[in-house]
Amino acid sequence: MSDAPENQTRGDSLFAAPPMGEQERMVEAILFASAEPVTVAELNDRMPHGCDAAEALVYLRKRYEGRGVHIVRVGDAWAIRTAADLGYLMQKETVETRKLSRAAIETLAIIAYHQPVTRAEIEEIRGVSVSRGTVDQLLEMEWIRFGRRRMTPGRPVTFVVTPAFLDHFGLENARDLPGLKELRAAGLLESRPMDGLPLGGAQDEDDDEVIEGQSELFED
Amino acid sequence: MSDAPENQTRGDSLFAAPPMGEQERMVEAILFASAEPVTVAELNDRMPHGCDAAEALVYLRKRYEGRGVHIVRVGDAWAIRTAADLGYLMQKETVETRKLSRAAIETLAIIAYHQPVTRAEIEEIRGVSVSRGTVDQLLEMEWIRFGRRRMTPGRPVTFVVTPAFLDHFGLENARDLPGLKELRAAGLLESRPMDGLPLGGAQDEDDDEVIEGQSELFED
Amino acid sequence: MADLFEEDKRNAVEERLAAEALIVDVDGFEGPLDVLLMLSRTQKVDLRKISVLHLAEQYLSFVEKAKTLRIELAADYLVMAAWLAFLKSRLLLPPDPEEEGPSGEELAAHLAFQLERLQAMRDAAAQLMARDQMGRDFFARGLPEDVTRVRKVTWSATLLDLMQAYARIRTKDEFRPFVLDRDNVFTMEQALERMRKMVGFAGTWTDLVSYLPQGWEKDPVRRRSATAATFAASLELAKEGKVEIRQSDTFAPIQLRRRERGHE
Repeated sequence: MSDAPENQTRGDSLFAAPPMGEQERMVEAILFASAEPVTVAELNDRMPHGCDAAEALVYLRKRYEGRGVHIVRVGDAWAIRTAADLGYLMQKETVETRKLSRAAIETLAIIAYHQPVTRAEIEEIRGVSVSRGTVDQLLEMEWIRFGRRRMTPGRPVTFVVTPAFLDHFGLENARDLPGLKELRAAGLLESRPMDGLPLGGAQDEDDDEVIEGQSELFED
Repeated sequence: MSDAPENQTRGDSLFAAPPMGEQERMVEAILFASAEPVTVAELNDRMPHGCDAAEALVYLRKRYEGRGVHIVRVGDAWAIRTAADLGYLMQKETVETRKLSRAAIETLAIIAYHQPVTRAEIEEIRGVSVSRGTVDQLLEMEWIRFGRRRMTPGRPVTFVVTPAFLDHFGLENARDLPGLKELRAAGLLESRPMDGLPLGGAQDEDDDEVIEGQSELFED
Repeated sequence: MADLFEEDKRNAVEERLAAEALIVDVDGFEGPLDVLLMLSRTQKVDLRKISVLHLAEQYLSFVEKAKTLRIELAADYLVMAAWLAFLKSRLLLPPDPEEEGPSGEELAAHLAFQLERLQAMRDAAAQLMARDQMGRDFFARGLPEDVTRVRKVTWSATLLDLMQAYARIRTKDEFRPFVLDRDNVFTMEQALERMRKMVGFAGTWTDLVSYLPQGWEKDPVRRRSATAATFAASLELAKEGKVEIRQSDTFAPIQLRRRERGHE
């Protein structure tokens, strides 16, 4: 250690400094309890006269090498921090399963049955406008993605379903989706009459949806 | 290390648990990161599958013996706290605790030593009625909480001390209260009701509780 | 000997100070039991060996002194005084075998127990407060790292949900006849009106198609609608006896002509 002369000069002072092991304990306790990083000057200030916080820090730092926490330098101050490789322990993952909203599932169904389909077409079919959040959510879930642009005025983007979508619903292909006839045969079209009122509307969370005229999209 | 057979059994599980040294680091990181005590269950929950936090704690505790910070037990949870002999270095961190009245301190001690204890019992011991403010203050500090109702006429509530109380006074356990054994041996933790004594505030309280034998909370 | 004397003297001083203190400072006491405990300390014996009789006398004189100093004592101090006077008489008089309830000795023993227990709790409280305390002697982590809660939401939807959603939309479509696009519909009323004007000129068999309105022949949707309306209108006219209709074969062109009244 090259600090021997240093110690000697300090040895001249009236009170002998505590042993280095003690000083290390002190630095450890102060760094632990402090709400913010502590500078060497402050450490020396708080420790008994004659202590050498900088040297104690060297030992303490070595002691924590490879441990779950490290002594790290933050600017010109020091702090105890979690070892970077254990950062994942500081996260608590809670998995929540939520039911997809009606607007989202309808939009998804339209994309699946009519892909590639533009937003305007989805809105025409649903009879209500599609909120940005709904499309974003489906994109984020990676159940839909952008398809080719439609070669019509405005070159609107289209949406198509993804392999992740097919995977989730156990489909090999979007064409495997049951057709209207099968839906009817399965009793899925036996819904009650609508009195001309849109079914969705009220429960949809995108409440600003505008009801629009129905088009002839199903004449394919 | 005597944990070899333990590790072997654990090796049978589908996923091999990380080596004990790693587990120790994990526990270290989690305890360092938390100001509150962390239960073994929560540790195991946050650590990878197959870890044994309880065992890792044994090693970690030993590692920090004599250091500036210690691994301490608080009820069924664990925490890192600075060594008490270094408290003088922490003037900056010292929190001014609200000065507790003599009544509050006595009431707290009675609850700690006699728990679960009803208000009438506290009053019988102190010979005066317990003011609402005193109980409220202790509840607010989270040093006491309501325990189970006593299965006696009127079903009075009882009070017990909390883990925060244990943490504050550096107690592993309510059984570690100073002098508890001696007090019990001397019969001073018993309730010995006797009619005709003009003591206790029970009569001026709404709950004219029947004082009965102390339950054996500390016998577990 | 000298020590004993010294101690007695000191005790006397302490006792006097204590007595003064309690009289001057009666509000500082937490009830009669607190006073009794304080007084019992002047007996300088183990609380287990305390003379309850003597204690009762001490207490009664305390109350007397308080009265002479016109210190208002709370009711429970007076209740205690009355009870201790009763206890004193019990302890002094031989036990009455007729008397029910606990004996004087039992009551005295219980009072002594209560004093001892209160003292024990005070000692325990003092020991507790003398312990190292968090935030004063030892400290928790000053810079805790929050556990970030990563909330992972998985959205659930089944194939059935998907199909039902689609079915719902399609059903909605089927039940919306009232908002049909009128531009592409040629109603029977329109056809009838048009044909009434035209049949007067149809002396010979003419194809029904030639009665379709202008601009409705090309677009299949419009054509279908116009054809159906015109056909329905011609049936209506036939019913009225205005026209005759014929079709030579299945799917052959439908022809019509004006019905001459005189032919009948």
